Amino acid sequence: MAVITYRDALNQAIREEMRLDPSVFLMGEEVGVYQGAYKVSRGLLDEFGPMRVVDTPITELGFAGVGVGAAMVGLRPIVEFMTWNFALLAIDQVVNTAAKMRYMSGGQISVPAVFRGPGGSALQLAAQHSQAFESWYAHIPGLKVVMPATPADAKGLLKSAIRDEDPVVFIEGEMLYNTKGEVPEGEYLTPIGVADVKRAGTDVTLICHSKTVSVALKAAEQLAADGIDAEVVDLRTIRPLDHETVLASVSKTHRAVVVEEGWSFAGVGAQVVDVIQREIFDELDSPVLRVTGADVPMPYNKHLEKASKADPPKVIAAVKRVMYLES
Amino acid sequence: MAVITYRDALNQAIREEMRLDPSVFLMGEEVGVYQGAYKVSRGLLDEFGPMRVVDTPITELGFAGVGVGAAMVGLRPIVEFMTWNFALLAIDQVVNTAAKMRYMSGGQISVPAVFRGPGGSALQLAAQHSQAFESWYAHIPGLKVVMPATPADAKGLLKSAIRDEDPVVFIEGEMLYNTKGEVPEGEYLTPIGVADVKRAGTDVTLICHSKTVSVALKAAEQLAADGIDAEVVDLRTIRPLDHETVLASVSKTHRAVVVEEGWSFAGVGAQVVDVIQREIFDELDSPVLRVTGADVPMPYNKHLEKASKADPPKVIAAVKRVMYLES
Amino acid sequence: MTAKADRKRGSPAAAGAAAPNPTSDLNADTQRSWLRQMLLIRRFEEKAGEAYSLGKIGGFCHLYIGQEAVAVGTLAAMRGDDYITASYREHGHALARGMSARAAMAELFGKAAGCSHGKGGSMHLIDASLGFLGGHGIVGGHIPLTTGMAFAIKYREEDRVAVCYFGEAAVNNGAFHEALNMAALWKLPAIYICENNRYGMGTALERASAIYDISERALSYDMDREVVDGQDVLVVYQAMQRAVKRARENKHPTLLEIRTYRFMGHSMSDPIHGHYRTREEVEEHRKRDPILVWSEKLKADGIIDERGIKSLDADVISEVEDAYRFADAAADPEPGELWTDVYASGGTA
Amino acid sequence: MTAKADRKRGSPAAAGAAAPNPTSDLNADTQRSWLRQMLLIRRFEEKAGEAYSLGKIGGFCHLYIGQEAVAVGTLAAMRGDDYITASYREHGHALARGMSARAAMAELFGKAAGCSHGKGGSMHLIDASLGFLGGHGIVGGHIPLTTGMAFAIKYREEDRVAVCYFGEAAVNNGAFHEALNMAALWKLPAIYICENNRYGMGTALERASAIYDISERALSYDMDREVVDGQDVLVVYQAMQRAVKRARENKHPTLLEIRTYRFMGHSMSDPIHGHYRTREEVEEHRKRDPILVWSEKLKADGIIDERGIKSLDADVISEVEDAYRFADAAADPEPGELWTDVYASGGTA
Ligand SMILES: Cc1ncc(C[n+]2csc(CCOP(=O)(O)OP(=O)(O)O)c2C)c(N)n1
Ligand SMILES: Cc1ncc(C[n+]2csc(CCOP(=O)(O)OP(=O)(O)O)c2C)c(N)n1
Ligand SMILES: [Mg+2]
Ligand SMILES: [Mg+2]
Repeated sequence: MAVITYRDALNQAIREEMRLDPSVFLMGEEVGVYQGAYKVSRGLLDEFGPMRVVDTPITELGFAGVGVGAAMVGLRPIVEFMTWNFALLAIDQVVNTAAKMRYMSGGQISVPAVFRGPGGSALQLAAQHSQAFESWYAHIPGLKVVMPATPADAKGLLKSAIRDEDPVVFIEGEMLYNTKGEVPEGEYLTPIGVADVKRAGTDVTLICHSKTVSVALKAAEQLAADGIDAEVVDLRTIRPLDHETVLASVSKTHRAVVVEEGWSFAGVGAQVVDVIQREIFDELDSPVLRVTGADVPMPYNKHLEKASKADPPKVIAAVKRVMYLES
Repeated sequence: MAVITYRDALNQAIREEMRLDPSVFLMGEEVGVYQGAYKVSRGLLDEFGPMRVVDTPITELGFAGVGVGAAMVGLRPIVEFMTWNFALLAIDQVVNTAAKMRYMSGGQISVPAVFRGPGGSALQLAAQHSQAFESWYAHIPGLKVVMPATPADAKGLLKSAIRDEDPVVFIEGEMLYNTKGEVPEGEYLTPIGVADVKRAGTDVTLICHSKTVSVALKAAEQLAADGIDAEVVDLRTIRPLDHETVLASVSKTHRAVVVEEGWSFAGVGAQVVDVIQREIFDELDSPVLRVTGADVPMPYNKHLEKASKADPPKVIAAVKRVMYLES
Repeated sequence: MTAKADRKRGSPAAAGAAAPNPTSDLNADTQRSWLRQMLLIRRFEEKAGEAYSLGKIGGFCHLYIGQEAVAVGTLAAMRGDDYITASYREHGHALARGMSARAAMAELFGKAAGCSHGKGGSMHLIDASLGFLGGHGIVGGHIPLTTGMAFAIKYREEDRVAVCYFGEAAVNNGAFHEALNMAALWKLPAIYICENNRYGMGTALERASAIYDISERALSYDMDREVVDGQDVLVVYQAMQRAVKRARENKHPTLLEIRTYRFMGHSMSDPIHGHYRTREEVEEHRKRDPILVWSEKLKADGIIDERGIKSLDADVISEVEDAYRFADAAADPEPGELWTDVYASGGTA
Repeated sequence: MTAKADRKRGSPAAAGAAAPNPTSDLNADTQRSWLRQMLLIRRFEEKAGEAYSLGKIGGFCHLYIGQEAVAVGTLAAMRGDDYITASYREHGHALARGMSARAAMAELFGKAAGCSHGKGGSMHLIDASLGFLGGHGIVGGHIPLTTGMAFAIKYREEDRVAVCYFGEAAVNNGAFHEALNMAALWKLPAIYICENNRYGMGTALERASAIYDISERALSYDMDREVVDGQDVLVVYQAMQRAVKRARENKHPTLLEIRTYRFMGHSMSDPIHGHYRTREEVEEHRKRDPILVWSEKLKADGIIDERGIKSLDADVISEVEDAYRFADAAADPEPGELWTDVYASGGTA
C-alpha cells in the first residue's frame, strides 16, 4: 500500500470524489491559484478549473453561506476554512442554517456540505490562531463532527463526509499534515461514527482523537515499559460519538483517561466522562480523569506553549492516578 | 423589600451603575428610542441621553467590536444582544478579542465589558431563535459566564458584572423577565463565582441554573410529597464554576441530577458531572444523571417544543433513577 | 483627491414617479390577478393577526401588510423554477409564489399539514417544490445563501435566477456586504431585493445607515441598481423584469431598492406606532396603500369595476377563511416528530 | 434609473502623481528622521527574517518590507495620545510609533522583555503606553475595535483620533463594512487606512473585490476618502494630515486607500513570487522602493548626501543588532506565566 502524507490523503479524497461526482466542488481562501494555504488542494485547480476550485475573498461568513446555499439546491460543497479559528466568523451559517435547514423545513432540504480545515494549535501561532472548537460543533444537533488522526482515516473519513447527506464539520490537524502512513488507493471509505482501537490493552483505556492519538500512543508505549498495558481508543468521529467502542473498552479495563487538545470546561472529554459514568458506573474502579490543554489562551512563547499542551508525561501521570499508583 | 420583576431588577442595576460611573454605557439594537426589545432598558435613554444609551445598526459583529474597542481604552460598555442567538455573528469579537486581549498583551489591556441579553428558548420561536450557548462561552478561558435565575440575583450579579475588570457573558432568560421577587434597593452585589443553595435537602442534589432553577424547585416540591428531600443548587455563575458548593452538597446527598436547558453533548452538565465524579467519586452512590433539552433543533409546534424541554417530570424520573426507585 | 459622497437624497415618491408606466403589454387577466394576489396576502395577514391574538399562532409573527406590491410585482416577473429566499417577514412572498393559503396558515398554526410540517412556523415557511427556500430568522443570514444558489445556477449552466428579499436594516450587516461582493465578482444571476420599509423594528433607516440611498451600496460592488416605488405593483414588476433579464441573460446581479412601508407593528407583539414613529406618519403612508393604488389604476383603465373588486375580495376572504378552518382542524405533528429530520438517516446522533 | 458604477481605474502611480509635494513646511531634521525610521524598519525586518530562518522566531512572521512609507508617513501626522491598531503585519507601525527595537525584537523572540511579555509574538505587538493597541490576527477584526476607540474619544469629548491599519483584502470582510458604517453614522474621529499592497496572501485584489478602487467603498458610508501613493512618504504624510484634521476638528472619519506593495512573501513561510505573481512584477515594484524614493528626494533637495544616508543606515543597523542581541540573551517568561493574565484577579477561572 502506498505510504503518503495526511495532506496527500486528503487531497486524494477530494480529487477522487470530484472525479466521481460533478456536483462536488471546493471553495475557500487560497484553495486555487495558491494551491491551498496548507497545500491540501495542490493541483486541483489545474485538474478541475476555477468553477470547481473556487478562490474566495476573506469573507468566512459569506462564503460559508454561499456553500450552504449551493448545498440547499443540490451541490456538494467542500468549504475550506484556512483554519477553524477564522470559522468563528462563519459560525452563524454553520449553526443557524446548515445544522437547522432540514429540521426547520420539516425534512425538505438537505445541506450536504463539508466544512473542513485545520483546528487546534500548531507551533507558536499564539492565542487567536490556536484554538480547538470540536466540543462547540459537537454540541449542535444537525452537525456531524469528524477528526481523523491518521492518513488512512483522513482519506476514508473525508470521502465519507463528502458523500454524507448532512453537514459535516471536518477538523484536521495542521501538525498532522506531514505525517505519513499507509493509505489504500482508490475507493476507501471509513464510516462516520465509528471509533477505532489504535492499540489494544487491558489495564486502562486512553480515549483520544486527532493530534492526541499520537500523544496517547506514546504514553502507552512508555507505560508498557512500566508493565501497564493501555488500550488506545481513537474516537475519529466526535459526533455521533461511538458509545459502544468506548464502553466496551472501559468495561474491560475499568479505568479511563480522556486526552484532548482543547480546553477543559465542557470539552469533548467532559461528554465522554458523562457517558462512561452514566452507562457503566459500576464498572469503574476509579474516576475517569482528563488531560486537556491548559485553561488559558495560547501563549506565544514556545516553552509556555509546550507546557500548555497535553503530552505523554501528563497522560502517564493521569494513568498512574487512575491506577492508584501515584507516587 | 420591594417586589419587582427580573426585568426591572436588571434595569435598576444598569441605572445605578450608570449613575455611579460615567464610563458605563449601554449599547445595542433598540436599547434607546424603542426602550429595549424586551424593555430592560426602559427609561434609560431619557435619563442618560443618546451618547450613553446607544442604538446600533443590526451589526452584531461590528457593535460587539465597538464595545470591546471602547473597553480597551477604559470605558465600561454593556453590550446588549437582542438575543444570544444573534450573538453568533459577534462571537469572533467575544472569543478572539475580548477573551484574549489581556493575555496576548501580557496583562496590559483589560476588557471590562458586559455582553448581555436573553438566552435559550422562549415560546415557539423555533430553531434559529431558541438556543442556549452557555457551555460554549464557559469553554473559553478569559470569559466569565453569569446566569441569574431570580430578580435579586439578576440585580446583584449584573452590578458585579459591570464592575468586573474582565469580559462577562451575562445570559438572561426571556421567560424570566416577568417573574417577580424581592430585590434590595440600592447597593446590592451578588459575587460572581458563588453558587446558591435555593433549597436545602438531604437525599439528592439537583444542580441547575437560570430557567431550570424553577424546574428543579418544582420537582423538589413534588418529590417532597413522595418523601424525597432534594437540595437545589443554583450555579448562578457557570464560569468560574463554584466547585465547593456543588461538591459539599453532593458529598452530603451522595446523588446528583444536573438540569439544564441546553443540548446535552458537552453541555454545562457534562462539566459538572466531570467535576463531581473526579473530585468525590467515592461519595457517589449512583451515577450523576442529566436532564437536558432534547438533542434536536427547536421545533415550532408548541407540543413538540414543550416535549423538548427539561421539566419537573423528567427531573423526577432522573431522581428516582439515581435513588434506584425506578419503577 | 478627496471625493465627498454628497449625493441627492431621493424620496420614495420621486423615485417611483420617474418610471414609465405602460400596461399595454399585460393582459387584463394578469392585471386582475395581481390585485387578487395582493388582496389574498392582505386578508391572509389580517386573519393571521386575528389568529395570533386568539393564541392559535405563537412565537413571532411579522405581517406583510402595506408591502404586498413588492412580493406580487417581483414574483410576477420570475419563472417557476427560479430560487427564492426571504426573511421572517415572508408570508406574502410565499403566497405570491403559489403556496396555498392552507399550507401557509397550517404552518403558522404549527400543524403537520403546514408547508414545513409544523416545525418551522411563521418565520420559516418553506416549500422546496416551489423553489421557496425560506423563511429565515437571522437578519442578513439568507443573503449569502442566495449568492450560493446563484452560484449553483451558474455552476450547472442553468438559466434560472436566485432572488433574495430582505429589509433595509439588513444592508448594514456584514453578510449583505460579503454576499454582494461575491455575486458581482463572480457575475452570478442573483437579484437582491431590499424592501425598504424605512424601519428595522423601531430604528429608522437614517438612524442605522450612514447613507439614505440604500441602492448606492451597489457602487461598492460594481453592481446594477435601481430605486423603485414599492407601492405600485406595475412599477415593481417592470423594474424586476429588467433585473431578471440582466440576471438571466447576462449573469449580472442587481440590487433593487424597493421603497415601501410597513402598516403594522414590527411583529404582532409591537404597537403600530409609538416611540419611533407617529400615528400621522403611518396614516400618511396608508394613503398609498398598494391595493388602493392598483385598484384605482385598474378602475381608471376600465379593467375592473368596484363590483369586480368586491367579488375578488369576497373570493380571497373565503379562501382565507377556508385556510383558517383547515389549519385549526388540522392535526399536530406526531410526538415522535420531535426526533425526526435532524439527520438524513433519521434519528439523532 | 439604472446607474452602472462604471468608474475610472486608477493606477497607484497615477494616484500619487496628482498630489502636491511641497516640503517647505517640514524642517530638514524631520525629513531625515523619516528616512531613518524607514531604514530602521527595513533593517529590523531583514533581521527578523534572518532570526526566523535560524528558528529564533517562531509562528507566523509577516514582514513589512516595501510598505515602510505608509507607517512612517501616517504616524508622523499623528499625536502621541492617538490610538492605533494594526493587523498581524504590524512591526513597522510599532517601530514608527516609537516602540524600541529591543522591545519589538524580544517579543518576536517570545521573551519576557518583549512588549507583550512574550505572550503575544509577532502578530500581537502591543504597548498600551504608546496607544499601540495591537497587533491583531483575525483579518478585519480590529476595524470595529478602532471604531470603538473613536467612540470612546467622542464619548469623553477628547480630541484624539483612532487609526486602523489593514490590508486591501480586509475590505471585503463584513467587519469592515459594519465598522465604517457606524463610524460615519456617528461621526467618529476615526481613520481607516487600507494598505493596498495588491495581494491578500496569493489573491490579487481584483480576484477578491468586485471593484478595483477600494476607496470607493467609502461612498457606501458617506465617508471622506483619498487614494494615496504609498511609496512616497511625503504624499502619505500630507494625506494623513488632511485626514487627521477632519477627524480631530470635525469628527469626520476618512477611508485612506494607500497604494503600496509587499516586496516579500505573505509571511516568512511563503515564497516572494510564485503561482500568484511573477518575479518581474516584484522587480518592477522594487524600483519604487519607498526608501529609494525618499533618499533621492532628500538628496535632490540637498537635505542629505550619500554619506549621510550611509551613516543613518549604519546607525539603524547597529540599533537592530543591539536589539537582536538583547532579544537573544533575554529571559523566557517564568513557567508560571502560563497561568497569569487570563483574568484581572490572576488565576484561571
Ligand atoms: C442578526 C439578527 N439581529 C437581530 C435580529 C432581531 N430582529 C429581527 S427583525 C429586526 C429588524 C429588521 O429590520 P429590516 O431588515 O428593515 O426588515 P423589516 O422587519 O423591516 O422587514 C431585528 C433587529 C435578528 N433576527 N437577527
Ligand atoms: C478572518 C481571517 N481569515 C483568514 C485569515 C488568514 N490570513 C491571514 S493574512 C491573510 C491575507 C490578508 O491580506 P490583506 O488584508 O491584503 O493584508 P496583507 O497581508 O496584504 O498585509 C489571510 C487570508 C485570517 N488571519 N483571518
Ligand atoms: Mg425595514
Ligand atoms: Mg494585501
